[in-house]
Amino acid sequence: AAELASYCLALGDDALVLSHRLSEWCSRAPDLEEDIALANIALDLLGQARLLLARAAAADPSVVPTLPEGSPVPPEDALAFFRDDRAFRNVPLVELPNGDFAETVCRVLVFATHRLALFERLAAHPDAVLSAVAAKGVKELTYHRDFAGRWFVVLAGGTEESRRRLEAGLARVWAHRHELGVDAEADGVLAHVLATAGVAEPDVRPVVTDGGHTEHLGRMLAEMQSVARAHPRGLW
Amino acid sequence: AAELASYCLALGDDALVLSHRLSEWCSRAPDLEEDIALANIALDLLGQARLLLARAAAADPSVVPTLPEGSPVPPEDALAFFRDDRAFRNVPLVELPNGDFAETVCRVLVFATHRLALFERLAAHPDAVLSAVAAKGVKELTYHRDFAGRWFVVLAGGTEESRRRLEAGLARVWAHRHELGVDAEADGVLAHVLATAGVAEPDVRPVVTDGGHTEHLGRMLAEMQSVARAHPRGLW
Amino acid sequence: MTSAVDEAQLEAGFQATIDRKDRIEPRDWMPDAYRRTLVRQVAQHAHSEIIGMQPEGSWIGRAPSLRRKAILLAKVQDEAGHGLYLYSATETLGVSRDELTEMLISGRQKYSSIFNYPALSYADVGTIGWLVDGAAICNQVPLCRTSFGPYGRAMIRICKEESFHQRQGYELLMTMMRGTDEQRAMVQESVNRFWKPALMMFGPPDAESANTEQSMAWGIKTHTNDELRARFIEMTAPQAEALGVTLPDNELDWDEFWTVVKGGGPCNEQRIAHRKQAWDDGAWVREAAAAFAGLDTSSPRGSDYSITGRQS
Amino acid sequence: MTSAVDEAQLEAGFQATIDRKDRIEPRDWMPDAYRRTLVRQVAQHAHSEIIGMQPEGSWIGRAPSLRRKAILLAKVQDEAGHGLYLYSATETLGVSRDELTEMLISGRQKYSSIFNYPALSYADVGTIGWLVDGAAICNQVPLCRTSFGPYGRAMIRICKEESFHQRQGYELLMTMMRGTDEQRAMVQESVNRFWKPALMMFGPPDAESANTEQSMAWGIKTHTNDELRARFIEMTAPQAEALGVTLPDNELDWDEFWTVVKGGGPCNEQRIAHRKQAWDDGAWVREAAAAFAGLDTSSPRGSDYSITGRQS
Repeated sequence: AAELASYCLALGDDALVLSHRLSEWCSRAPDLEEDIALANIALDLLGQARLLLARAAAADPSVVPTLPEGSPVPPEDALAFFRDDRAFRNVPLVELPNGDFAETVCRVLVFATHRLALFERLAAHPDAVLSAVAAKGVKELTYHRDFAGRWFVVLAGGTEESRRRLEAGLARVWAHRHELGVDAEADGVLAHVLATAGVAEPDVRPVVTDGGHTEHLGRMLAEMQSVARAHPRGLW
Repeated sequence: AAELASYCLALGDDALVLSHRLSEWCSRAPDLEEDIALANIALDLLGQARLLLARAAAADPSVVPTLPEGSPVPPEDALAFFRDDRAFRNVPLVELPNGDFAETVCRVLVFATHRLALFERLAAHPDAVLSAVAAKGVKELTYHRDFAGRWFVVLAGGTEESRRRLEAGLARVWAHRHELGVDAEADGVLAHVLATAGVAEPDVRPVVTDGGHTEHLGRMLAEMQSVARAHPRGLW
Repeated sequence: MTSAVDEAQLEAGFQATIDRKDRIEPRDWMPDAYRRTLVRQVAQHAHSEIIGMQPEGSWIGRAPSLRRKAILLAKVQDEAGHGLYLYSATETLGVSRDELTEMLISGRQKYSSIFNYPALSYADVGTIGWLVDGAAICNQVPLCRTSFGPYGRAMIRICKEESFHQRQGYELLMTMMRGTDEQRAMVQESVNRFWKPALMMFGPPDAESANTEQSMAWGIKTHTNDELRARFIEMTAPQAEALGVTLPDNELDWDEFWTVVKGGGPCNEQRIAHRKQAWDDGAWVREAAAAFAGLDTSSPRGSDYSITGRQS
Repeated sequence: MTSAVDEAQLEAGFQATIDRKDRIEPRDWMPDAYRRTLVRQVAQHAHSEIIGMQPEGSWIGRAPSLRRKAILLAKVQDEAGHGLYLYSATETLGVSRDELTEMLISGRQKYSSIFNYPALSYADVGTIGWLVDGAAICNQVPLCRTSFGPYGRAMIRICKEESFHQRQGYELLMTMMRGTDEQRAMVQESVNRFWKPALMMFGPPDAESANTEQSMAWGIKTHTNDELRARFIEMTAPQAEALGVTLPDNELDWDEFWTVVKGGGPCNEQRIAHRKQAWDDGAWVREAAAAFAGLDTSSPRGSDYSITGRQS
């Protein structure tokens, strides 16, 4: 149960943190269609995060931070809003600042491709809740990957500037790709997208992160947790 | 005593909030000399804030937020880190994001000029603590004003771009100038600086703020208070 | 070129369509002044949706529960959607979204002044839903029967979603009122700040409203500002009582209203600067999409290109 | 042009100066290789001070007390000051600050690899002071007697300030250890992360250190890496005990060291991007100052121009 909780936390934190980053695009995207699409992806990931954090809390209640007695905060929120950054299990890739639209496209492409390959396998997981989350997620992640993949091809074939930005964004994302693990299925899909776009695989050294976090997560959580922590007995 | 406390809070919050904004320049200024100078100004204002918040707490302990029993947080920190944004008494001018270096120069110029004129008078205030803070502040604020005034003249007479940025920054600051009150002495000094630089007084409509705050303060405090609030019984 | 006689005939047909409560459609003849008034009104409405994303949007990152974060993000996303329908409606009148955005950014077109007030606490998210969306609905429900077809149809969809948002806002406030003393104080303080600006959303008193008469004759407007304002106050009073908050009085400061309309509100500059920044930052993306589409001019969004052929 | 005989004579005089522990001054003759080595070393040191502002600087906005905020801001400001002295020392060797900054940003010159590790909690502010500044002092105290005058004099001033920073860092950790269980855990976790990277600050083991021998002959370096590392461990162990934290073992992963040196550390890209952004954002200001100064070329900072004539 502790192992399942820990696994669900890692998957849930990835979704929660990337959802937060994507929601930062809200009212700032290149056009309304992209504003709406990025919010959709953020909402899907937030939904995945809620189910996964709740599953983690149910599987192993000891992962949930202790709150003041009488606090009405449900476990999913205790995990999201009352855990210190060092207790978060997400990969650093999802906590990096957004960068420009090209970098966001690259991050969503790489993240969704890996997560989709994983969720396709997890749909057969013995835990009924996790397998259901994965099965639902497959549909969502397919949309995320295809949204990002289409824009990847467009930016690669658009203007000189869009191609330059795309390649720079891809290099930054690629340096964190190893955090998502080795996955032949994802490799194949990404190779296909890059080939379609005529973009070479970046020649970058993987960033050493050793399972730790970047300086960006603490800042993100300072914002994200501010209202919840100011009102630990609040009802929302 | 309540009146003195409220007055010291307003003066202290102005200093605290502007100090925080100026400290955001740290490691980001146009060159090392300006990095050091802006940090100096931030440190002076932080010093003023500490004395003024402590004076407010001593004059009227009811202004200090209640902390969990046994919390070791001193009154100046309780006021800085455990008050909600709505309880802050600073003018909106100081909470606006920094903008570029020109806008920062304009804000420091206008703020320090007004505060200097005020502190020169407050040096004769019947409250011994307040008058001492003011007397010490006069020297500091003179430096702040002259630093900003020199750069004001340089940017006005530098390049086309620096002049354009200076005028834009001045207009943004000027729209909040009324928050600092009417002060003939400050008017005179600012008119002199503008004349020396050959910059016309901006023709801008004063922003209606009605003693309230902008959306920026809440965000600033979310960051500033995050560690203190995560450890209400912490010793630092 | 249309002769004066033809024009009179066309105008008579146009007015007859309106008088029998039928819709004017984009391809129908319409007087230039009607078209101009509509473009101005629909664009202003679209801009309000887009600028209106900002005050609430600034709280998405600080929403205090995951459920509230999802609700708020979805709501702000809906506002983008409303902006999209309404810009599409103006496109049927021959004005593109790019042109309208430039007019918004340059200050030549306005948006609802309510969004020049700041959102200062999480209670404001609830209050904006309850009072601001509530006032918007009062203004907009009659517009579902407005004479211009695309606008009326957009309004039907928008009003439905706005009612949902209003209920969500009210529900947030209700929940907070059941919480701590601090939360109750936040709600009351928020209502204190938003009440009068919300009442001013209906526009100046009828005696000072320049465009009302012609707009009513054209079926663009169906009730006067003061009628709608009174209806809103009547609707809201019992809701406030059920919530347990006190509404401020209804004395409005019209000087403040005009100051804010003319650019002197607390957030006018911030809102436009935010929008301009997003628009400018996105220019290279829009250019890339246009270049990619080439002569086709369709944007990638519209294409059904699939990377892997496995799209569900 | 100097003949071979003259050159041998000059070199002999140069070495004699070094051997009697006198300083080489900027106007003295020096071998090109000595100058190049010095520029590389002093510039790397200057860059380390400037890049070193970032990990701690990112906590100024979140310092948990006003006193700590003042201490931290002043400390990071001191680092800017150290950078300034050291860039001035390289200027006496004929290389300008602008050139050096371009070399830093383009990756042609390095900075201490320790700053490619992230500062992840407020305890890190203390640990950086205690261990990182502590290791720096061990490295730098011998450099106060280094053969190049401007460098040695800068080091005297810097070492004095660094000792002060080290004590402040240790004092923060001591205070936190007297706080809550969570704070004690933060301190231990922070020490766990920084211990080995701090030990690597002394550079690779002597056997693999390419430049040590020549640098020692020139009086630029006075102790080997391993000697200094051992001295630091010896000094630190009792401090750790007094603090109540456990130091990890001293097994170092030199592959990680080289990965980080070559750009693959957790923060290499972030640090350079931050510095480049600040430098690029400030370009128009530096240009304006140069234009204003005109033929005079003095920057406004240096001028004693007073706006009101009332400067104290």
